[in-house]
Amino acid sequence: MASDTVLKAAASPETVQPFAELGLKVDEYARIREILGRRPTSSELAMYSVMWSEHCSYKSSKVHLRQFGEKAPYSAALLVGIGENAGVVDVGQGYAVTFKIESHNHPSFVEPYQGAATGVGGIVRDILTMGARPIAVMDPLRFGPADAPDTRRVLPGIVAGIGGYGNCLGLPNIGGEIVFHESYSGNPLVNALCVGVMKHEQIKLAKAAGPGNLVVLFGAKTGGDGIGGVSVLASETFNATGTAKRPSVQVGDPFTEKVLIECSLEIFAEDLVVGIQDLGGAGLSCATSELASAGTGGMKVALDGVPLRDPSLSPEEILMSESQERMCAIVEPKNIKRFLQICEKWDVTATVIGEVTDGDRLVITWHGEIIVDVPPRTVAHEGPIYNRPIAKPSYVEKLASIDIKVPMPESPSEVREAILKLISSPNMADKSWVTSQYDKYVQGNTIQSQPEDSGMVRIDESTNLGVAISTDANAPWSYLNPYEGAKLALAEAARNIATAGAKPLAVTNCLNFGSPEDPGVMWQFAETVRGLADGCLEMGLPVTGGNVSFYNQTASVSILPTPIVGVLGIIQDVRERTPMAFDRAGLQLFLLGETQADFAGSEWAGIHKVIGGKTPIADLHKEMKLIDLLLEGQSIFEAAHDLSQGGLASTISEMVLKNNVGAQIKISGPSAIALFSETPGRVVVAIESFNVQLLITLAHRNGIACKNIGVTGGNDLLINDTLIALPELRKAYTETFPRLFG
Amino acid sequence: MAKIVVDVMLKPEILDPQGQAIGSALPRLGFSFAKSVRQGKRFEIEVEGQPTQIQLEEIGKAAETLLANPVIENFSVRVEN
Amino acid sequence: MAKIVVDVMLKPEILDPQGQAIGSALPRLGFSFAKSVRQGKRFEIEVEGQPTQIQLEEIGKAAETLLANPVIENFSVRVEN
Amino acid sequence: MKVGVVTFPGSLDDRDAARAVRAAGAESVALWHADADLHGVEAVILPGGFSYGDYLRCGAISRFAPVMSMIIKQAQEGMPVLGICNGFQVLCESHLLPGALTRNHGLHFLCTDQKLRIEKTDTAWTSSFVSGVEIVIPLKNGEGSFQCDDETLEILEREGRVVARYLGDDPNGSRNRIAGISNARGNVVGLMPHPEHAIDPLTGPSADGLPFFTSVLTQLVGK
Ligand SMILES: Nc1ncnc2c1ncn2[C@@H]1O[C@H](COP(=O)(O)OP(=O)(O)O)[C@@H](O)[C@H]1O
Ligand SMILES: [Mg+2]
Repeated sequence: MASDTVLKAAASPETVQPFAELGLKVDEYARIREILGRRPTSSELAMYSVMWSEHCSYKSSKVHLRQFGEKAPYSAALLVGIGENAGVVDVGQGYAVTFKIESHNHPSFVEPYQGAATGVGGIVRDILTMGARPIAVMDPLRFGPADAPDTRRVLPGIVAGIGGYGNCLGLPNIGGEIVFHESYSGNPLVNALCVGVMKHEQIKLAKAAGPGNLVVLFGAKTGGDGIGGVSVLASETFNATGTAKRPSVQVGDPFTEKVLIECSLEIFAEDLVVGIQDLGGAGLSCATSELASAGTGGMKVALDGVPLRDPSLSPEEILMSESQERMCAIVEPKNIKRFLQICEKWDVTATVIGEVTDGDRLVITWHGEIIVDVPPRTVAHEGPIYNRPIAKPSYVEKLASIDIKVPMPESPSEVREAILKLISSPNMADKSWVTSQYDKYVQGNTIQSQPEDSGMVRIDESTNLGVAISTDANAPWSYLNPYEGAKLALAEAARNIATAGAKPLAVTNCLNFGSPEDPGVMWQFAETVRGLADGCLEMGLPVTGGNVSFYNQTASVSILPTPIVGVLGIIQDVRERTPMAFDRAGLQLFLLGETQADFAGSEWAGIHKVIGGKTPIADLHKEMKLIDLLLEGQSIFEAAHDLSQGGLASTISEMVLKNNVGAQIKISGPSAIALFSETPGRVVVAIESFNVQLLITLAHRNGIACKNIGVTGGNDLLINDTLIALPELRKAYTETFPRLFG
Repeated sequence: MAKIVVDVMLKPEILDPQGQAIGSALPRLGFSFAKSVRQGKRFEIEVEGQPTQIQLEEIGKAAETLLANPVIENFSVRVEN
Repeated sequence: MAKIVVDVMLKPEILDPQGQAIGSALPRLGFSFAKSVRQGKRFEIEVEGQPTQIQLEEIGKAAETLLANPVIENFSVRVEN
Repeated sequence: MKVGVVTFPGSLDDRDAARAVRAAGAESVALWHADADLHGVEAVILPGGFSYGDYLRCGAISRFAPVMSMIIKQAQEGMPVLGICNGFQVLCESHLLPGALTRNHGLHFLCTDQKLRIEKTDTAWTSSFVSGVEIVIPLKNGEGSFQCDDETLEILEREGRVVARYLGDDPNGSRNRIAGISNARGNVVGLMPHPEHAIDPLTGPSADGLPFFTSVLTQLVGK
């Protein structure tokens, strides 16, 4: 079939076009006609539709996300901020680190293994695109109830996909989260984070500058994968009967990506590109229009030069294809020979498909005929912006006013049973059934990984400089109070890296929500962004990038608002880090921070299906003081572990089980409050007896409550009169996942 | 005793990285005959006696739910002697 | 254009954990007919025209050196239409 | 003392192996899969990873890499060769070692700190160990189950060619819990677990892996 050209489009303004099927609204289509002064060609329509989808254009979130810029704290470390493929921060010694989280939720529900695998592949290419060597990945996950049949279908596949892809790339998996809640039934969340490192001078940007420079497509050949994936899979409400959408599944080829990484790094090392962009959502439509738009504006591409896996693809399909493992580079003509040589060495297909031109039009031809002629900014950066209606849902006040009642175990046998019940619950239980499927050792720089509070990797072997990252979200809190929930997630992530001795430096985030067309969801979203921006301003941490995933709902039920916050920090000498657990008897245990009766949204409430109450109010000033204390006192801490979901009971259980060294704990007041409350801003530390005075002084100086709660040693966990032998505790903690997932 | 064979192949439009890797290794080994290679799975299921029509249908259902992933794969069931 | 099929199965004496796992999953899904299940690989090689005897021999050699590992696997080659 | 570390497309642990070689006091030389000669190295390590994606069978395609023909020839003449994980698989596919590595019986990729017993210390790669010593080094693979026919197994056991055996819970269903074997001469060793990830307790579970690399140094110096 002859393709629709610009000439034809100009001559046939009345042609009816399927813009609605492609996800465009009537006024959006009208705007495209206005921009072009004619109807779009079918290829132009394809490009606009994918680029103006929620996933690519952030049309519902943009007005809110601006706050991250407007309220951004000054940070001397910020080298590249929001807007590029990933943010970059200075970590000293000439190194720059880039990191980002992205979601791949809907594809992972449709095809768990491939969806999760390609989620990892995509975020890794974002990091590579910045000029960095990817050095680690993390995977915050959310699932429906652990014993639900659909969870049993998706979880093993998702975990295998994350492992299958990341392991094959040689990227250590250094952390993540696995949380179960019924709101994720039929809509699991698969977020993937990647971190990479480079020298300052190696930073690359996605920008096509310099008329005459060549546009090179390299990596895998283009096939029919994921056509319409962006608009259909990511931006529309998913309904479970959508079999027709299944062909848009993409299959990942991690071997090709591994070779692409090494090939690109060799190209970067010889400084052979002036701009580079990965091909992710919206494929070539996105790469060409973004590169051109960020550059001088002009670009010419011969689409028939694109190497195809499936020769029957139409130009529209080639523009929309989301075939994985592809990159697009802008190369000066004098460097092209060397560029292609390196690609040949790695057996990577590379093709010059166009060049940067004067002017400000992106012109795409198909066998000599012009099929696209657009101002690239209108495709890539000037999409529609919506100020969606916002309304505070009625549940918020209703739930906040409930005076919740949770079971309050008191006798030793009740307390014992309660602890075993808590730590064997799927959210609290040992996750090594999952994490043992991930390579944590590859690259030889992993200092900490699961089950530590944060992941930590060494970035320089001679100086022992390292970075730590933690990702956190507490969706039950965000549901009750999204503003505080976001701040509390930020505080928790920052605390989780400070316990190890790393200084928080920068933030990334992945905001997983229901439909933006629901004013209640939009309120949750707006409050979340406001909370996170306020929190980051107060803590002096810039948001360097992130991702928004809307339409996470099954039928009309939205997921709990789930803002995953990732905090990255620096540690000057990884040899000095503080582990989460003590390895010997005779140490003194202290609880830093105060404990209130905070049961709203807690695990203890969740286990008993108790919903409602008021979340804690984040005190970020205090959190920062706690972080100061953790960093100042680092040399005296033999172990430090934060308190979050599951409270002290969970924290102390994890500490004694890690190295099989018991503890004797004294608590006062109601046992349930001491053990299960989730008041933020708390950490358990272990120190030598001779450092007690020093700790008390430091804590006092920082205004942090500090209380001796016991000593380490023995083969049991003894809490007042409640005794649990370590083997029994271990059994409860470790049996859950193998029992559920085989 | 009969053997039921279930062949499972990736759908033609789905990328087959395995077949691709083999396809590009063959010429390096001096074999130049292949236009394309695709790799799939073969299951051999042994059953007592000649399988009944009902059994074959059951196997078809098992293939669809367990042996193959209909999202990305096609399969075929046959009796082999 | 013809399709040459190479089937590769683990030798009977070699442990096949995947086949076993499927064999034990089947009854749990309500399928109780299988006496044993083994999982192998199937390669589909497309060649131009009808394959010659020489080509078939070459494919046999490729199967023996690359597609199968004779230490643990048996294979068979046939033309399918 | 020069020890070569081969990089195939898809190799992952090549830098780690090189680091371990340096930590043992030798010079590491990067060998590329397409190299036709061995750049004067006196021993070779085939590292872990997923060479060519391991899509067909682990190690099946790498065996045909140009660099392998020299390695196979020199190994037959006595040059020390250590294959770790994917490298072990390549050695089996190359018929420098008997048997094959197949899917773990648990059907998952497994990354764990594995306890082993070193049973053979008269190889090029284990002479620094005391026979019977128990060590802990990472094990990480999806296809690490060592399989061979009964006759081969009998020969391996009778000739004392089992270099290391898994202790504790069976990680993968290997015959006789075999974690590593050598050829008859003792210069070629294949090992499923990863000694190169255990040269410093900072980044691994122990430093128990280092003697593999010092062993070959001693062997080469004493030659
Ligand atoms: N999907 C996962 N991938 C990798 N590591 C994980 C995953 N889920 C949990 N972890 C790790 O398990 C440990 C405990 O997780 P979690 O209970 O969420 O920690 P915390 O309470 O400190 O936030 C952390 O080290 C975390 O990184
Ligand atoms: Mg935490």
